[in-house]
Amino acid sequence: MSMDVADSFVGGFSLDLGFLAEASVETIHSGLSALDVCGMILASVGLVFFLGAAVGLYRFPDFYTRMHAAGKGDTLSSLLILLGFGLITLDDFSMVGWLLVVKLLAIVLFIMLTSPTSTHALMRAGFEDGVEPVTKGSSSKNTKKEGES
Amino acid sequence: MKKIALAVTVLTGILLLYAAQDFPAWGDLQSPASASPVSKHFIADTGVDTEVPNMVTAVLADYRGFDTMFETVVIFIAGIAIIGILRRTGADADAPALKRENEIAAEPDLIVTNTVRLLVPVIQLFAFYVLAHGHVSPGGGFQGGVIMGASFILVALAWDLPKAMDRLSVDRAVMLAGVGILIYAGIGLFSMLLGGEFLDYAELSHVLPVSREMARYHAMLGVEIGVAFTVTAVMFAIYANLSTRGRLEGGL
Amino acid sequence: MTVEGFTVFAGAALFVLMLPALYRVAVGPTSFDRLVAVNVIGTKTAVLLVVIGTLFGRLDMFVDFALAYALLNFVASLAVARYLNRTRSMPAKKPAKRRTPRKKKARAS
Amino acid sequence: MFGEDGLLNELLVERFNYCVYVVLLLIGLYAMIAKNNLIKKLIGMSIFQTAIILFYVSIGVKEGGTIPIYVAEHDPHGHHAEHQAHPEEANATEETEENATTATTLHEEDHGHHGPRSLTDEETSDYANPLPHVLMLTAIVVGVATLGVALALTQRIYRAYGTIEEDAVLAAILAEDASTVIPDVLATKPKRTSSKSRKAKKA
Repeated sequence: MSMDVADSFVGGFSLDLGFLAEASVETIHSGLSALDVCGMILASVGLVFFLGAAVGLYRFPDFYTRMHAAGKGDTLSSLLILLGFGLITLDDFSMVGWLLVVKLLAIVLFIMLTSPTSTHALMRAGFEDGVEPVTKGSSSKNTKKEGES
Repeated sequence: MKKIALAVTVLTGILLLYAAQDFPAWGDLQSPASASPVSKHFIADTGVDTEVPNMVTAVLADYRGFDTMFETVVIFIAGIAIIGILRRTGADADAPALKRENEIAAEPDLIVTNTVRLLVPVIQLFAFYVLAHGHVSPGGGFQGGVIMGASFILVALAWDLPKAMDRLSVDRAVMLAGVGILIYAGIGLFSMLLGGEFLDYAELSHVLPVSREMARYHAMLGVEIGVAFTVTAVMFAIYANLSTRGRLEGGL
Repeated sequence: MTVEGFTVFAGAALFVLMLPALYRVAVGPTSFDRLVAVNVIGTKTAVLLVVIGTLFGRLDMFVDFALAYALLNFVASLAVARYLNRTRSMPAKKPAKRRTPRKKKARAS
Repeated sequence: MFGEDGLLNELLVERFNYCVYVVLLLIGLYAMIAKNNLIKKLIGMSIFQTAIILFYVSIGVKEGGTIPIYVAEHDPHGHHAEHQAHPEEANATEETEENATTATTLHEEDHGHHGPRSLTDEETSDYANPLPHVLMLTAIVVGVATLGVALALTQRIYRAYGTIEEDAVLAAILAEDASTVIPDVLATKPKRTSSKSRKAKKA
């Protein structure tokens, strides 16, 4: 039965009972494996990309550029962080680790498909609604006008 | 008015904060809720009683099965009420006045439709996973039903409502919701026929080739399927009626 | 740096970096700006769930939350995008849209 | 002020969850009372519900506890799991002899029981309280149903009065009350007036 298979997966799980305090150093990770380091690097790069997306969202002058920052940076950073944590989880190569990585890959794939799509839909809605982009020489005056048009 | 409201709000806040001092602290192991024998029993004996690892599902569908059944009935009634409130009858039926000004017919967007076409089967598969795996991992009838309903709503969003209604029309949705409740109540009645009490799933072991505990395990799955039917159907019916103001045509 | 420490750091960083997006939700001149920011926050919440799951050591459970959350986030943002696409010049929306840039102007001056 | 027994320590450190819920609840309450727009009132209602949900779930939390799903070793179907877990534990028990002996005795006990056993008090406190979660699961669902009905009613009000501002709706009801000659209006617009007068009677 599939239930039994799933349970046996759970059985191989070495990170049981996440009691944050005492479980942290001794039992789970006595040292950093190569996979851990790879995962941490990936996740860090993802965080840097998200920093870019956040700053862009905060600083850019008009809707389209903000959307640009959000759509690209957000998607890529999500992918990198999820993959990084997938590698961190994989470090004991147990069956449940692989299952988790497959599930994480499903999320990665899902975000990779949906995030650009919703960004596109929003962009189109904004464009058809007449939100005007900033053009050369107009600085930010144009964006302020856009709401009133 | 606003000043009165502010005064009332602040007064309530002061009272609530004053009362909060007597509440148990964060994460207190000895708080009344955690120390009560009921919750201890749920945690300690769910595995023995039902063999379900997910205590929430076990409490929801078994220990508090009666509650959940009428919860499902509440959803069903809400769906019917919404349909009844928004349905256009008599003189209302052909009143055109309520189109929003300058409303445009949205073309289905190519990128969105293709993505949705790709995603909908996966989402429905995930809904089945959440429903069937609800004993072992977080999930269950309500969650699976909502995800399933979301897949239909996604179709209605990407194209328009009629395209989604080809797959699940509102009439059929109401029927499906009723079927879901019938499944739930039917399992309860069946265990009554077998000599137990209403919703006493353990009695099903007389007809199923499993132990009493596993009978409860499997009956919970059946009950969750009923809940998922109702939730799927009602979520879609609510969306269809609310998004088109009862006309059941056009897109969002 | 242990894995635990890095996980906590990543979660905190995600949370802090959501704040600029939250600022955009609060003051974004057009409703589309707000929606983009909400979308970003939703996606990052799914990621944050994975991080929390790693922290608690129950990632096998939290992955399901994250997937469901990402899915519902997609449905929500798509729904709002379609709604705004349908209702172009809805009369009730105009004053609201006009008000926000003015507020911004007042704050700038 | 933030001393061991200070009021602020009690409220903000040990009971911060209640502070969060009170603030959310007040936002919702204020929106429900003071806002004029029916949709905004509904948003307030939604926030209010969220506050209550947060309150209940935060009551169920236990210090150091995990989510209320059995971990592998307490899993009722864990017999398979245990067999798998054995070799790994054997590897892991190089550190201390004591650990190894306790682990083996524990496993022997489990094998003696053959199947699920009820947890001890110690193990019980490792899991969050499932009851608030269940109650809130149903509360969320009922909240969605209530919100749906409320939105439908709002749409209906908009259909009848052309506005969802509470003032305008009330004014329309009052004006109608003052000036209605019921049969006359009934003859011209039967549906509208009937629903209106019903509303008026309620008001």
